[in-house]
Amino acid sequence: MLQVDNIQTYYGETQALFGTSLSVGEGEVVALLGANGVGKTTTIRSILGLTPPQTGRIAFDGTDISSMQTHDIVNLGIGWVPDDRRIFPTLKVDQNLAIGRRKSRFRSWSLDEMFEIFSALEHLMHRDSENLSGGEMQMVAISRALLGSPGLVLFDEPSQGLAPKIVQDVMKTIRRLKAEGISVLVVEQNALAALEVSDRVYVMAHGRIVHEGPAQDLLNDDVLRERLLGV
Amino acid sequence: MSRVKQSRRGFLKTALGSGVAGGAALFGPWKHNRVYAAASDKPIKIGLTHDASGQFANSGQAEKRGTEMAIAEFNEKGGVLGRKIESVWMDTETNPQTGTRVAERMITRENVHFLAGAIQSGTANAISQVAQKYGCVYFNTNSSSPTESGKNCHRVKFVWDGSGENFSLAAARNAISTFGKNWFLVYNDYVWGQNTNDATKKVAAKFGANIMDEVAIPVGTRDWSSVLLKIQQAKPDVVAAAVGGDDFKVMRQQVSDMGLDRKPAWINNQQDWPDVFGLGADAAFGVFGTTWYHYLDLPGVSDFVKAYQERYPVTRISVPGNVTYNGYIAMRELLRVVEEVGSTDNMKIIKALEGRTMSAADRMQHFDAVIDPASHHVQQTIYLAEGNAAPKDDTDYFKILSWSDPDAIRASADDSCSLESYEATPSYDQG
Amino acid sequence: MFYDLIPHLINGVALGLLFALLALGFMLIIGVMEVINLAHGALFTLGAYGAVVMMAPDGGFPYEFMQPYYDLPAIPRYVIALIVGPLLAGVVGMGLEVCLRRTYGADPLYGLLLTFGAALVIEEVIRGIWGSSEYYLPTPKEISGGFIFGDLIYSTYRIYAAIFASVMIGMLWLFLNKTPYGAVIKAGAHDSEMVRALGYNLKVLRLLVFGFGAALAGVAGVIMAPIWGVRPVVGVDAVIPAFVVIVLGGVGSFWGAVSAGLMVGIVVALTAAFLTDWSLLSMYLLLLLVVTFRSRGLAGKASVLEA
Amino acid sequence: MDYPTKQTKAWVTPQIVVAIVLFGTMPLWIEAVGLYQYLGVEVIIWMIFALGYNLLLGYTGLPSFGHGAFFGIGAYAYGLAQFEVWPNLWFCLAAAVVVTAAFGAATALFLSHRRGIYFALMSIAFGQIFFFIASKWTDVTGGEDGLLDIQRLPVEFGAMSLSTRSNVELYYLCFALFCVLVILLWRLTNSPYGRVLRAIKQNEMRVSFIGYKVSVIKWSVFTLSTAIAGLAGGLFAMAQEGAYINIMSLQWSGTIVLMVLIGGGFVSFWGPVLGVILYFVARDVLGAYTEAWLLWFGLMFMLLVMFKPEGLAGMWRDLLGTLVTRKAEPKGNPAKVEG
Amino acid sequence: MALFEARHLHKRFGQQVVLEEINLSFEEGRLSGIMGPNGAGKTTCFNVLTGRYKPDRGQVLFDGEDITGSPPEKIVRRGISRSFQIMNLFDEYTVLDNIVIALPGIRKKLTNPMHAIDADSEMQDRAMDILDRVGLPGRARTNSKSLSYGERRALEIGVALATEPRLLFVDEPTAGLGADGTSRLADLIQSLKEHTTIVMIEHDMQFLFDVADKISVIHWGQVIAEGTPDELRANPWVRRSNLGELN
Amino acid sequence: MNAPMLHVDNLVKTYTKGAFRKQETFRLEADFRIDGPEIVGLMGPNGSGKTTLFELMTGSNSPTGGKVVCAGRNIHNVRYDERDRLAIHYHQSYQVRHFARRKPAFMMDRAGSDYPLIHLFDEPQFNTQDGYIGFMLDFFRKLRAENRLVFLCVHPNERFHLDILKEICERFIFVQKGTLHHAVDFESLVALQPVQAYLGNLLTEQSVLEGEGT
Repeated sequence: MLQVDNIQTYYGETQALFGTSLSVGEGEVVALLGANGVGKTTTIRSILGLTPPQTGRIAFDGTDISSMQTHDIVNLGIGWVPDDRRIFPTLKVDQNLAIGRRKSRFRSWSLDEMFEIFSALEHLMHRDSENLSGGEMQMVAISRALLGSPGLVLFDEPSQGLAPKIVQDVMKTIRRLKAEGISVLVVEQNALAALEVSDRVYVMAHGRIVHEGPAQDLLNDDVLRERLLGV
Repeated sequence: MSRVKQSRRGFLKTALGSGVAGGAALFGPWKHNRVYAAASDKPIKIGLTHDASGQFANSGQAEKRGTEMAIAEFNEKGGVLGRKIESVWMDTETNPQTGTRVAERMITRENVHFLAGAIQSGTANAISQVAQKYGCVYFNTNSSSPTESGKNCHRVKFVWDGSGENFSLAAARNAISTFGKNWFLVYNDYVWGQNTNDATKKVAAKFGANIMDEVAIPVGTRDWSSVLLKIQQAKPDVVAAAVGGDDFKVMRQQVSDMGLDRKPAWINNQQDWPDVFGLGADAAFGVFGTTWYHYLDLPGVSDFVKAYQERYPVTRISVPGNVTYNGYIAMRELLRVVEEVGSTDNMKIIKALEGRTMSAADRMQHFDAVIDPASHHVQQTIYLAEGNAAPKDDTDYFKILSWSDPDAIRASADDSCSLESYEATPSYDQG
Repeated sequence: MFYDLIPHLINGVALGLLFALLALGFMLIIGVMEVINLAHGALFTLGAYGAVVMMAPDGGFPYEFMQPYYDLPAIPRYVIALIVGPLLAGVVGMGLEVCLRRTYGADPLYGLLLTFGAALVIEEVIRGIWGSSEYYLPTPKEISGGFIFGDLIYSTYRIYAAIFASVMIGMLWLFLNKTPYGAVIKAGAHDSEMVRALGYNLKVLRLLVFGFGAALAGVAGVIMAPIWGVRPVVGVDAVIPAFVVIVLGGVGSFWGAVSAGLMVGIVVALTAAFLTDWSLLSMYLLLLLVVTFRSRGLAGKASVLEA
Repeated sequence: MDYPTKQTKAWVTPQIVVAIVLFGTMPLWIEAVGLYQYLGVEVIIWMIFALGYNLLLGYTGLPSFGHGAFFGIGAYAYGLAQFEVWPNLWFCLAAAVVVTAAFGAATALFLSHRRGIYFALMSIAFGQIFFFIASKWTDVTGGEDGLLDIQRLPVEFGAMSLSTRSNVELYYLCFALFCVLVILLWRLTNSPYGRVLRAIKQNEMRVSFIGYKVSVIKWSVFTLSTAIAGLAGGLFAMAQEGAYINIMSLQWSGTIVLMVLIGGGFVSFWGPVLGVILYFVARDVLGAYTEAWLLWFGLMFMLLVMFKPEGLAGMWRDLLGTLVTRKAEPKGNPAKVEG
Repeated sequence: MALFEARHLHKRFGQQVVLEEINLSFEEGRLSGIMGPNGAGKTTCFNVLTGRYKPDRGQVLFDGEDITGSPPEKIVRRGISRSFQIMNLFDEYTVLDNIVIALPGIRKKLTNPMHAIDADSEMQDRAMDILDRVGLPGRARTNSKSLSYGERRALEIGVALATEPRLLFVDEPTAGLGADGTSRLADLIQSLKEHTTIVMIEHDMQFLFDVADKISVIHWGQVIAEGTPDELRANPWVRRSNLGELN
Repeated sequence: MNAPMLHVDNLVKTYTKGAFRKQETFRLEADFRIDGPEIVGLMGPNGSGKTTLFELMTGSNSPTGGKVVCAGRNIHNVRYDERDRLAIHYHQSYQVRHFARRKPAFMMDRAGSDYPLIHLFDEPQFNTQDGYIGFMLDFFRKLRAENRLVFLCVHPNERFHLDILKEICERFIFVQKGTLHHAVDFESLVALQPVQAYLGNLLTEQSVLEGEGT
């Protein structure tokens, strides 16, 4: 579904990725872990074409997207939940969701399904986005991404600011996505929660992938986990 | 009726043509009307300094038509002194700085024999300074600031239009007795407006008017509402306006919008034909002055109109007005003088022009006109007019009320003129 | 004294609404594109000329083809003029946006310079097609003439124009706040990257927004034409107040622009009433005063302008 | 956008010599190429104005859109000094410079802590303020009419007195001042001060972090550039024997930006000179063929802004560059637009 | 007494408190490090210390003198210089000119319009010395824009050094450098450390632990921990993290 | 005198909708006092009113009824820009909400303090991979030692989050649908029924997916 091949990405002249490679299969959930500032978010931005890689290749759903425009990439069916949520504060919640709605060749989601996942969402619809709490924003951000009928969802810190119960809802949603054949790449601080829902895991350091393997292995191998993730 | 339509259609045709050809009409070569004579004699070259852009673009083009018409008529008759007359025109952009450069170029590069054309006094001043420096005779055809033939007069400059003061004198006398003593003055804040306003004030005071207020309006004022509200509140009997060009058009539109066109009587100094044409008789409200009108009941007028229409079948302004008239008469007189003195030498021409009398019949006016030798100002008949309630056709906006003898309305500003001596004026003859 | 002031205040409000109308398109373009569009005035003029063609039989269109059209009553023609003028400005505006693309991301100075050049070009093209002389935009009888209340007469057209401007301001507000298109524009102004990441083509969005802003300039042109007259250079009279209103109101603030428009209108009207000569200067003095103390204008947020 | 990296300590460079020879002989050949002496006078005065303006735009990166106002103030100051105080050339020119610089210095107080577009916008506002004051203050400026009958005062050196009445005579006065100014500006731009100006354009913040008080330097360069505008304005008042308001309008303030940019003021000391020549010659020659010459000029300007903001001088450099690199190794094209 | 001291610095932007309470002191001849998570206020802190922003409250002392709120140019003239995280070079200038313009000797001749910089061999030599120190001697005549990223980082420090500081602030020098670049930079910093007092902000904890003598941890606009690298490393959570383990 | 450090006195905040027929959509009630320095753990589901409570305590949001008194000062009578000298809210920048200001600042009291008495840490990032947690915990303790009141608001999403809370907090507040539940220690906290629902199966250390996964 997603194939990232040895990409190097710069912010202006600052290099952030030094040859990162990873892949996400169809219906696969992949976790991307690592400390702050190692390039996880940059990887996601590169996939989305927001900071296009200077070298290397990215393919999604059989299409080479490394030199495509962001909107074209996204319209192929990629959803994004940014780490800082990026809810438009000048719009109402329902407008924020409506703006993310689009069709693709993948499964489309209805607003009611979103209410099912986040029961609190229904009551937020007419609120000013500016006045949401952090967790509420996160729900909107996730719903917005799903309403875009993605075949691959890029989650950047989805559990940030969410209550445990809601985090479980999110994780369940990720499972559900997987069950419906939708791929997920998840960047998480809560490594354990992420590992539990993931099939495979990558660990990054200094703009490179330093570990790759089945998530289960890392969950089971306490020593390795402690060394890589500190938990 | 049909005449107007025909010309309008003609105009639209060119507009279409220019539209289709990407505005080809405009991008064409600069208009050198070269009419090369069979004779080997060098043509007489006249520099036309009419505005084609800026505040007075419209009037500038109208006077250009008059001037070129006179030149063409002479050429058709075989020219002057057996020489063809050639004209070269440059846009002075209603801008003194451009005026200076154009005049310099005309004299030093194009080697013109004479210069003609101006609407705005600032530009006219700039041109006449350059002309005086070289001694080139310059006809200020339509700039009517009293200072043109007053403190800014020059030996080489001849002023063909009636001055603001002439018009004030003509209009103001009757207005006080007819409309009332409470006057409100508005004027454009530049030399023509200021001086004209001063003249109006003087005349009004002389006849016992009470000046309630006077308001200077910056040139280029687009919004008159505040001033008009002020007038509404002051409730004057008479508003005397010395406002020119585009500003006047805008003002007139807003005056009639605000319903002020009937209540106070408006005395407008002068309404130039290009500023009125196309707006209808409604726009010509109040009382105003002019030097000529195409329905004057005088011999020759209708022939002149016909000649104009034959020559300019496609222009937007279908009948000649005062501006075109001034351009035409001035150029005709210049060429006649050249013929008479048999030379293009500036001193000979100047001396021939000074004090020259032009008969009323020849000028299609009611009184004889004379070029004042002390100020170079053409003293001529001034007509008083108002909007025509019963027009003959849709060009008949004016109803001529009366005409004044030049002697009765002589401008006192002309007295402040002191011309350069003949000796101080360089001799100039392009041969 | 105060009684005397009232008509001037009302006039100021009417004027202010028109200034605000003038500034709206300008504001939209700065908000989304971060471009100071000095060609706003030229687009304004273009709108006015577009309307002249639809209203005045001598407006430069081939009369023969159009004769049946000109036989239509004034009101439908006026409505058509209100559409055609802005449309013309909008289309040219989109062309300009295509040129502007090269300057995005660079120093905003280049956008300013480019639109300055574009203003020059558009003005010359207008001169080429319509000539330098003034046109007059006829208006339907229903909205011209004087309007009497009490012992005061006010121009009906101005009342119409002020109401029209308020309606436009209101409609634009509704458009921006209540429609999905408005939502995308607002979102784009706030965070263009996220808008791209939601699958919107930023190029197309910018093109449309610029066209829309230009069309708003055209609307203002049509509305102001009967008041200001129609000349190739009239745009300068439009772009300067628009820019004053925007800087005064604060870049990117809708109500900032509207209230700054009203403020400028009232100040200009009051100075015109008492110190006529200085009325146009008052606008700049107001600007200087405000910007000296509040460098982001009345309601402005941090923006590219401070770069 | 680079000025040449080649460094100099010379007072007079080959380019200056070429300029002096070229412009020094101009009255001899200008008519032969179909132009006229007055145009030469106008060109050289505008070159002075443009060189001074480029200190702001090209060197310091401050796009003033109100500089025409200072040009106009210089012209009025010259005229008024002549009418009201002392009709002496040096005195009147000095008055033009000093008065304009005083206005410039006061304006710069408001502008010196601003940058980029905000600077441009505020400079528009100031330009308009001066424009309106000049147009309203009729007693002093003659309002819309302008100051008339300004004299071309003779050049006086003790007992010697040279006339400037004719265009050629006036041209040589302007030329002499132009030469002095070119050499002084050349040195100034190659002095620490000039280097700091260019550094401010490149990175204002860093300049303050290497120990320079940026706002004072910006204030001083603005004032200096207005002083030169004042000199040019004074000369212009002589040339047209009058001082008129139009020159102070936004349109003309924009025109000087246009000239300097087209010429390549961003990358070259000589850019403004090229730009002025191009503008005036285009106006006169193109203007002879089409009334809409400004349309073509405006289009050219747009294309330059889009594709080659380095202007004529930048193209010239690229041309030289390709000639040189044909021999040496190929070089990347740094044409990308940058602040 | 410490060479540089910051007491009770407080800074807010509008409603937002960015520095709550900063107390720092740097000893002469030492390399002090400042670290903290993203958005902790490190760079703002740096900007207040080096005069870009004025603190709302508190005091900055340098060599016993109060320099609180002095503008950057005054602070630089007193002998405090800084490099930037985002490159702040003069891109139109050659490498040498970037250095030359920063020399105090040139600054003192600012008001002499006839001073020819390029004929001033003393200044040229001094600039070459600095290029030597940052390892760019061969690149003097190169346009700074065409340097490699690592070289530009070095030049960034070189420009700061050119002002002849007694105290050098370095802002995230490793940003955007790969492993090679980082180790080369570590060498450069080590060599500079011998002549100059250095304060360095660094995101890369590991790098800082290697070169610093003392480290202050900043979070929520205040110093939440301070100590030598060894003291900090003793914290159980630090030991638990993957610090020093990866790569 | 010895006013309590924090007295949340009959605080009520309601949100309504509808311009004419007002309908209450949310109601928060709080009434408690904390006399001395302490580290208080605060939890609650999203939308329960935690953020509103923080805003009320720091004075950025105004209450419908009741008051918040910090060390004897009613925080809503203190100048806007000095309220954070009494109680400061450390949050992610995207959580800033804007509120209207009704009273001009010069009519209000000064804070009389340079350094905040109450520190509210809203979801600090506990990332195990970069090692800052240790410094952060030390800092909380240091504040406590300097006689400050510390609120620590965390969504415990991993087991170690609970460990941290248990280790460091002296008392707990749990917010649920606008109602505050107080607990004097960790055990009594997790004994609360709503807390168990909130934590889901984190306590039982089962899979986050309630056993359906893995």
